[in-house]
Amino acid sequence: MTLHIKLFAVAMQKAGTSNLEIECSMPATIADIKHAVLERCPELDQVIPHCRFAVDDQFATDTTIVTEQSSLAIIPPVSGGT
Amino acid sequence: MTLHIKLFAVAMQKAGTSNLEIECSMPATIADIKHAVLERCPELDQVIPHCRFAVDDQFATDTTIVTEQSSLAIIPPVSGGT
Amino acid sequence: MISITNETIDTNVVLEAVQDHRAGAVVLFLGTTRSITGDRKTDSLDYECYESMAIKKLEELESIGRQRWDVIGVNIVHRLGHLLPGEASVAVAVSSPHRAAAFKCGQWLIDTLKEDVPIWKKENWSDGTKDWVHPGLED
Amino acid sequence: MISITNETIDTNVVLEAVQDHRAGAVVLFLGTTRSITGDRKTDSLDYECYESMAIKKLEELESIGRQRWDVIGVNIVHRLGHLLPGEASVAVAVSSPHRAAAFKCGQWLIDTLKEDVPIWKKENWSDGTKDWVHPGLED
Repeated sequence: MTLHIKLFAVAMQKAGTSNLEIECSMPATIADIKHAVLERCPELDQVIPHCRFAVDDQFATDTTIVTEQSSLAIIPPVSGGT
Repeated sequence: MTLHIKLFAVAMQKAGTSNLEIECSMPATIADIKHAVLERCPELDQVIPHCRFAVDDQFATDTTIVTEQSSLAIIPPVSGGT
Repeated sequence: MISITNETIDTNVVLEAVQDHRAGAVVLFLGTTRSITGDRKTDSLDYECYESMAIKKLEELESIGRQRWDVIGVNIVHRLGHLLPGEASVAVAVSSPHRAAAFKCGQWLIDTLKEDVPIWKKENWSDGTKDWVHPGLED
Repeated sequence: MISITNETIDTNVVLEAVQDHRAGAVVLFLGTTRSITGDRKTDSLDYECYESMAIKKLEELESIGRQRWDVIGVNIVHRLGHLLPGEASVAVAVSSPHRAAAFKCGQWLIDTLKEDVPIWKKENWSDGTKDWVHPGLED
């Protein structure tokens, strides 16, 4: 099915969109999603290893399970606070 | 000779003056001064053990030597900063 | 309390929100951007955030800070949008009965904000180039 | 810079004095007096100091703080005279390139000020009695 992933900062810049659509069979883990993102968007290959993923506004790990209802985002290293 | 000692806060309150005059033979140490203060002003006996003495605006110890030119003060525990 | 704003941060307002008759100590942290980084000059900055998550994370920080330290008021304000160097991008104010708690909590809040709150800064350099800032991610 | 004043402490003025284009962090500490201590209520406070020594000690604190930490601006303001509870009696502001130094220096300055700077506070209790405050010296 189609999943929507929010992108920010350099990830958005490199992908050219703030809302990446990927195809992925459900249920999936974040590791699966990462794989699908890189297939869909190889220009993120230098960025993704430094990013965390967020599921429903919480940081996720590679084994976090994603459902159709999950809100997904890629979180590059943050730089707020200065 | 006559020495003048500045008093503050509870020390001033108990002694009833902000400028205590004591007689003390020179040269003297702070220990000698303390002794002379307590003779002159026994109402400070509960206070003096908790106080530091200052000579020329620096904290002194019992063995600090006082001269005729020294500026002397009794420094009760301080309470600035809140 | 926490907030994300596009307006200039008014430190008086930030401080007033944490003042309390039980508080003997207030610690305020202000984060500003230097105009010089190495030998490059910054003309301006743009901040953006993942808003729903940033708000949740900031609320989580306040909640954990309150559990860990004896604090009374907590106020975290992060500014977004276009800033000039020297303008504050973040203010963290903490009040407490005793100062050690206010210092510790304030420092933990800004340290953790800088690790975990999804806000990003873009440097608009004076040479016309622009760079998103991502600690640990070299372009 | 350091100062002793009879006027209300204006935190904006205190902060402006330490702001600098090289500074990424500003830490401000404000000390205020609680209106309630145990079950007693404070109506007002009077602060006095041994001025020549207080100024020397504050200058010494700034000087040692600057030696120990990489700080840019240091501003210590202590108020004297008659204060109401909740009004700030002291403000310590420190700016630095990196926040850890500003936090550490700021905390050391207020900790040491409270040990070594000859300033004393008198509590004017709501029951009409007055007490000089001398930590460790019970009346």
